[in-house]
Amino acid sequence: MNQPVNSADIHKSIVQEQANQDRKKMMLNGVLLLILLAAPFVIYPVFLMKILCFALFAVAFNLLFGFTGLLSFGHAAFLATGGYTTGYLLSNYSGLTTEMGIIAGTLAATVLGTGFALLSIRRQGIYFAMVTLALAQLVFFFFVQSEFTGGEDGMHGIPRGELLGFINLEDNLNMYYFVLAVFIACYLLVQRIVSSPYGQVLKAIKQNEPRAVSLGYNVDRYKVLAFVISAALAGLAGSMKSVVFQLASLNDAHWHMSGEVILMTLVGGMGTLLGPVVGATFVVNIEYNLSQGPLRDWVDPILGGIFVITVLAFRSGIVGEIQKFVKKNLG
Amino acid sequence: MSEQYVLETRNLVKEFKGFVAVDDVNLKVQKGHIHALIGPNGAGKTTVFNLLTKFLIPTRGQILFKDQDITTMKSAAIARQGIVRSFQISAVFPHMTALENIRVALQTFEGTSFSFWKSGNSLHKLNQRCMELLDAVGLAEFANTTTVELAYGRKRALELATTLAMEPEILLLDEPTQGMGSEDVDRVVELVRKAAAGRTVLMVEHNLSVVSKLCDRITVLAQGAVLTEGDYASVSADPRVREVYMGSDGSGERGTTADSEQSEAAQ
Amino acid sequence: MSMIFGVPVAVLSGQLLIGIINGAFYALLSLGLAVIFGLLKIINFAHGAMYMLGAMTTVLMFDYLGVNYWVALLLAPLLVGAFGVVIEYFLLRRIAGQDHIYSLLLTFGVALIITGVLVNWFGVSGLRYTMPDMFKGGVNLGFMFMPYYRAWVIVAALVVCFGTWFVIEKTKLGAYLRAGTEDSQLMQGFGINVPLLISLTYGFGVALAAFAGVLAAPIYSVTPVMGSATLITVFAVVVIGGMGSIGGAIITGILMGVIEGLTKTFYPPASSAVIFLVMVLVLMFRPSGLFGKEA
Amino acid sequence: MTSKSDREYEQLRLSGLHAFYGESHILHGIDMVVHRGELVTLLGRNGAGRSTTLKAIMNMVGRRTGSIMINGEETMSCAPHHIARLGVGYCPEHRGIFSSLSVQENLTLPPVVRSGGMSLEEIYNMFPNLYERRFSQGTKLSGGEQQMLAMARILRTGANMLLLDEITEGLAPVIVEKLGEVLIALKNKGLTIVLVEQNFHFAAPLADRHYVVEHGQIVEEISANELSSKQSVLDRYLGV
Amino acid sequence: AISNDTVKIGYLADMSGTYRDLAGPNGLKALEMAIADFGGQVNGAKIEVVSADDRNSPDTSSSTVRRWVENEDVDLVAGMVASSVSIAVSKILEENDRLGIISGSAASSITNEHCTPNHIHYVYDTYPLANGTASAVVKEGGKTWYMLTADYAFGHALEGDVTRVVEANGGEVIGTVRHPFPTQDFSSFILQAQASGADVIGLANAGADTTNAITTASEFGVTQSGQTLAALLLFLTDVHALGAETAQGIQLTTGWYWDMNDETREWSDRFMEETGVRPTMVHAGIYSSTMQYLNAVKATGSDDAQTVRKQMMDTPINDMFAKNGKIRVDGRMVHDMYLAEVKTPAESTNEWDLYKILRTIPAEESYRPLSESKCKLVNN
Ligand SMILES: Nc1ncnc2c1ncn2[C@@H]1O[C@H](COP(=O)(O)OP(=O)(O)OP(=O)(O)O)[C@@H](O)[C@H]1O
Ligand SMILES: Nc1ncnc2c1ncn2[C@@H]1O[C@H](COP(=O)(O)OP(=O)(O)OP(=O)(O)O)[C@@H](O)[C@H]1O
Ligand SMILES: [Mg+2]
Ligand SMILES: [Mg+2]
Repeated sequence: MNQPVNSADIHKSIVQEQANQDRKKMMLNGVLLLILLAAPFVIYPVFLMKILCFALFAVAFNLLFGFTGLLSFGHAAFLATGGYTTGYLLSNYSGLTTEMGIIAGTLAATVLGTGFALLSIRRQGIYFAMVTLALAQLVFFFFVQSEFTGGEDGMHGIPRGELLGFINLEDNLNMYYFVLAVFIACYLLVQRIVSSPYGQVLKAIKQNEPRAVSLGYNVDRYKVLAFVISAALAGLAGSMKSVVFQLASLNDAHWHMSGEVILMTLVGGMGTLLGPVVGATFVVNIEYNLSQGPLRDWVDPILGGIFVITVLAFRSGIVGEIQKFVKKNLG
Repeated sequence: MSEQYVLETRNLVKEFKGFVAVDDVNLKVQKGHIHALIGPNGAGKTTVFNLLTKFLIPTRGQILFKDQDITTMKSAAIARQGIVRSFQISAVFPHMTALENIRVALQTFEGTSFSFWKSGNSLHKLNQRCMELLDAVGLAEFANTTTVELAYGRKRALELATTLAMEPEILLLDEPTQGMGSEDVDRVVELVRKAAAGRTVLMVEHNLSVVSKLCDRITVLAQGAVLTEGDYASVSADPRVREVYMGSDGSGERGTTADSEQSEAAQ
Repeated sequence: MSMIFGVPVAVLSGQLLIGIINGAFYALLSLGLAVIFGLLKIINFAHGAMYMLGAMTTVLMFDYLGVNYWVALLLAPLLVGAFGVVIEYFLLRRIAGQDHIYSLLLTFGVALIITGVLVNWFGVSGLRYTMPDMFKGGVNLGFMFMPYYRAWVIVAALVVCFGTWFVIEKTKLGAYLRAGTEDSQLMQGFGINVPLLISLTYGFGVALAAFAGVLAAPIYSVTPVMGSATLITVFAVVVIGGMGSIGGAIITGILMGVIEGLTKTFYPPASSAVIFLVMVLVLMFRPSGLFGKEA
Repeated sequence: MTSKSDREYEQLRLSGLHAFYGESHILHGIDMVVHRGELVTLLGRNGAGRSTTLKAIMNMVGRRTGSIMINGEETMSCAPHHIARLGVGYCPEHRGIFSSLSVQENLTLPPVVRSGGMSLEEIYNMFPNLYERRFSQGTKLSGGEQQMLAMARILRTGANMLLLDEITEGLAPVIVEKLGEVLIALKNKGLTIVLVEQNFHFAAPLADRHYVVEHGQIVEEISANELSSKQSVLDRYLGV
Repeated sequence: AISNDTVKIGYLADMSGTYRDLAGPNGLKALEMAIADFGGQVNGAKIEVVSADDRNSPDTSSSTVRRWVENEDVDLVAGMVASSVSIAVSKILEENDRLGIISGSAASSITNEHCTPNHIHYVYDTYPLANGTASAVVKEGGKTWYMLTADYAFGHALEGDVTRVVEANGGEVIGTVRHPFPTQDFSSFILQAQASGADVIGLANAGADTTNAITTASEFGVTQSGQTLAALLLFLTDVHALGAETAQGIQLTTGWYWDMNDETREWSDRFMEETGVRPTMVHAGIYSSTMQYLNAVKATGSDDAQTVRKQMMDTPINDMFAKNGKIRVDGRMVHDMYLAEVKTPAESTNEWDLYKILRTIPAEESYRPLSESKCKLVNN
């Protein structure tokens, strides 16, 4: 029964397999890049930028949810913090260049994320989700009552300004390529994180936490790092969004936004790299197109229906289901 | 003088809401020994393990590792010190391949576990060692199999290999042969023997044939307290041990060839 | 008049009493959530919608069928409970055994659908419901005017809460329920019709929400969106009590009502934040809530 | 001892039983018969499909084809709770102790399906550990105590056919010995028992017949009196 | 000239959320009624309508409006409720030089610090609501006030306006409690208001908060104990939901009421036929403003934003909605407001017969005077 197994062969096949996958990933990335580069000539750039911002938000969320197994129900807090901080700085300090404002917004979200992480990371499962929700609610109440956010009026007329002091972002195309560059950098970063040695540990923690502890991993620290990276990227998404739309509003801080990013991730396929991107594209499109069509008054019930159908029938999401199909029929 | 004892407990007590599960246990595990902890069900063996690895906090008492007090250290820190346990109930990473399971353990020594910017390919250099370990437990052919798909017994073997990958100074094994067929039991016995070379093993085991084959020293727990201690011969001769643990025929051994012949003869 | 921190004692007593009344209300709502989570491991984000349905049904039954308050008190929970059974049977059952969060997302979706449809049918300004005559007015307690209806709310809520607690913690049926949710397959293997038990439990949990809805109809603005704001707060209450702890939900409900009431007196702007603040603090020191069992 | 007519009464008959977990095909046509009052074991290596056979009888696997007759009644389309009502008691591989119930609640949980089960007192006499810890939370018991509880639990229900999966796992030899006595007593009371066992030493003296399972099929049937003559066959299958 | 030979109107409002009943689908009906009444075309150019749900989200609305003005050549955006949406949309309109008429929003900042040369704020804002109600109530003897304020910018603004007016008229605000937004149970706050002994309890909040506060006040017998409720922002739909029994006696300011004269009744009957409900001031305002817009397009023969806006400003508004209404340079349409009191059940003949108009507050007393304006279009 036990045929001799040549371990060198297995090693080689693993390396081979990895290289194959990397190549496939590269090709896929290349195709996507081409599409995204050409897109603004076909589709309205501001709308594309909206998709990219939400895609980045969902990618950030998925790093925590899909790859670490932590369901944060408070990610809206980071989106909003990024947006408000950047908006406030760019509106009030004309000396700042746009990227400085964005970096500051990202940093603010990172700091907040660190706070959230330290308070919540020891909680398990649903308690974790609820603590993050509670913290995000506190942040929301803070934003509602603060004068600088403009309360429910929102913050308006945020200047797009100039990138590095000389690229005019008032121009939609310039702005688009800037957003695209940021998005791609973040996407690649997450791709790298997931397959890195650190990513392996996250995977292990997600699958069996007590075992990871017994192997000597201080799991809390790994989770905190994942949380902080995720919060930073979510904040970056919020900062970019406030610059793109030149406004920041309470909607970004509301718990429904935290729910929406879950929907995006789930619809696209949680735990897959491309899933959140596809999911964000899908949800943003649905919401945008439905809100103008004949089904205008029925957007919420339709979104609800998508939730229900996804959970019942496509639990692995669009990308997940495609991967399964490919594996079954071609692999 | 306690140089030769790597692991020592002093007056260790664990109470659960008034119920004393571990009662004033003084355990001394000698360096290089394979030390067995046996005793009837509910004697407190698993609880002692849980105390040693900080999955539970002692009510009273001290735990020393190489003369250093580790009573207040955290689980992960203890594992990094070299005290590694394997679980009574199978513990693996279900959606990773067998090889990846072991690689995660080996990664602990790489110091790159927080390097989120590094390529995953940097882990390939560990594959060789993974294969050796898998081979040792007879799982080489399953290297690329996702762990959920492995049968229960193989999962346990994998778990053991993972534990060994940690190169522990002390290995804590909680019923390593539980749920295994005789074929696997023999393999695990060999494996533990191999693994024990150069390190210390503390194990809980109900399969006395395994204990008799492997162990240098045996501590018998009953109702949370140490009943007796000694080598296999002296312990198994103790009438108290026979009464509370081994039962009338005193063998308590499981389906090895020798035993089944014996039992046939009995018929 | 004597004062405590600048607040007259009479006012304070009034606020305490109001806090207890609201607490009883929270207790009733969080009890339903706790029953559903504790027994079925379903995180019921449709709970707010079910509460709303209870209130809406009461109003609509009155408007169209002339059904009075007392009948509604019985009928609305029954109807909504039956609707819950339908949801369990056709939707939730299909994700049994999956991670909790799927139930959260599914019920969130269901809530969006129910709310959205009703908004389109009935608008959002609210439906009118007049207080039953026998509850009109109130009694002057000296330190406050106590409407009769509030007194009734506290009695009704407490009776229902205690009854539920008793059945679940102290009876055989309760034991079946608790066990069935841990390993329903095995329970079935023992000869118990677990799927039926689960449907009925979910139905019962949402019926509790609907009961709260009926109690709310005369005193709060009845609109299709009335549940969504309440939902998050009630969730916080359940989490503080310890998800799934039946007694915990009841006690914490009352406690939070009082804490919220005191905040409304001493520092009103924080009164909706205070529950979340308490939740963060509690979970920092007791990871499974005040009365939750350690995982 | 059981009478002649009972011996011929088919308590359980599996024919061409296939079972699947999602995509994976685990049982490939199991055929076996158990008569009333018999104690039959299923032997085999890890992963052979013995536990799956028991689960398939209880309708607890994904998808099944073939036929399962209990007491002469076809049960392929029965829900699990129906099967239990036919007098089948199932003790699962991983114990299934309920953490939300106390030990005593766990014990009294399964409804009595027939008269003639053991009383609580008899059970506590047999397993004094359980008596001592009867008010603790079920899963706070030690591994072995949980195993006892799982076994004891179905003895109360009065089931007349027991499906037992690895009941000696993790038990101290004294207890194993006691369990052996229990099984013999049960057999003497006329119960039918299907035993999945790793511990051949335990099973051999108890069983009337042994089925050897490999790759989801019955590959050998050995009756107690053939045991010595077929020892080598058995050793080969079990990989000893 | 009229671009593309089409006058295209985009109707943007909350169609499915908390502000749905304010403008919503019925507002679209009102807009369509105006177009039909106008004859369906202007100077031979056809009139088209597109509509969208604003999802109460400024960024969704921004995307929609950008597409409308940049790709679909929409000339006028109408409707708009949530102030965040209105402000965001007005910025886009300014950038693209199109026109917007905001009918649903309450924020007075829309024609103050957020004014643009591209939008008009038509129906009402918080300034006259506070002004009208507060001064009237004080004059009638309600000297001491206790404010129940929604704790966000809108509530704070309303509270500030009221305090100023009350004090100017010789009254006094003796206490304030700021409640979180949203709040379901007001009993605590009502109790505090009762304990304060003030003559008047002012409700500086909106929507469900206001209706919940009123319900609770009635339950706790606030009016029986001699206190008056003054709601600063209350719509007909809210009062309808409360019912005369609960809401009786409340004083409020409104920009319009359906049962004021034959003209308003005639239009309201038609509206009710279409929708099944009586119109609010917002619905009437949408109708009126659309008429005003189309008339201006007709008169100038152009759909250019500045041309039309100028024409609209130059023509006083005289229709069933307003008498002698005037659009000021800051975009504020100023017109007479009315102090109303909710009828008692005995006085009310049907479910929509809810208000008694107590008095008319002249336009010039109502709105924030230009001299106090922070609008960039006003030279102060
Ligand atoms: N839930 C499941 N999903 C998928 N495959 C499963 C599942 N449970 C068991 N299997 C697979 O079915 C096969 C038979 O398993 P089974 O548990 O019946 O084996 P067994 O003979 O009882 O062995 P063991 O000694 O491991 O208990 C194994 O290959 C196992 O991996
Ligand atoms: N968390 C707990 N709370 C309460 N009692 C506990 C807890 N854990 C263990 N016990 C009790 O402590 C005693 C010792 O349990 P332990 O698991 O250490 O036994 P063991 O020696 O490992 O037995 P086995 O051989 O059956 O695994 C048992 O009686 C058990 O019921
Ligand atoms: Mg143990
Ligand atoms: Mg098995």
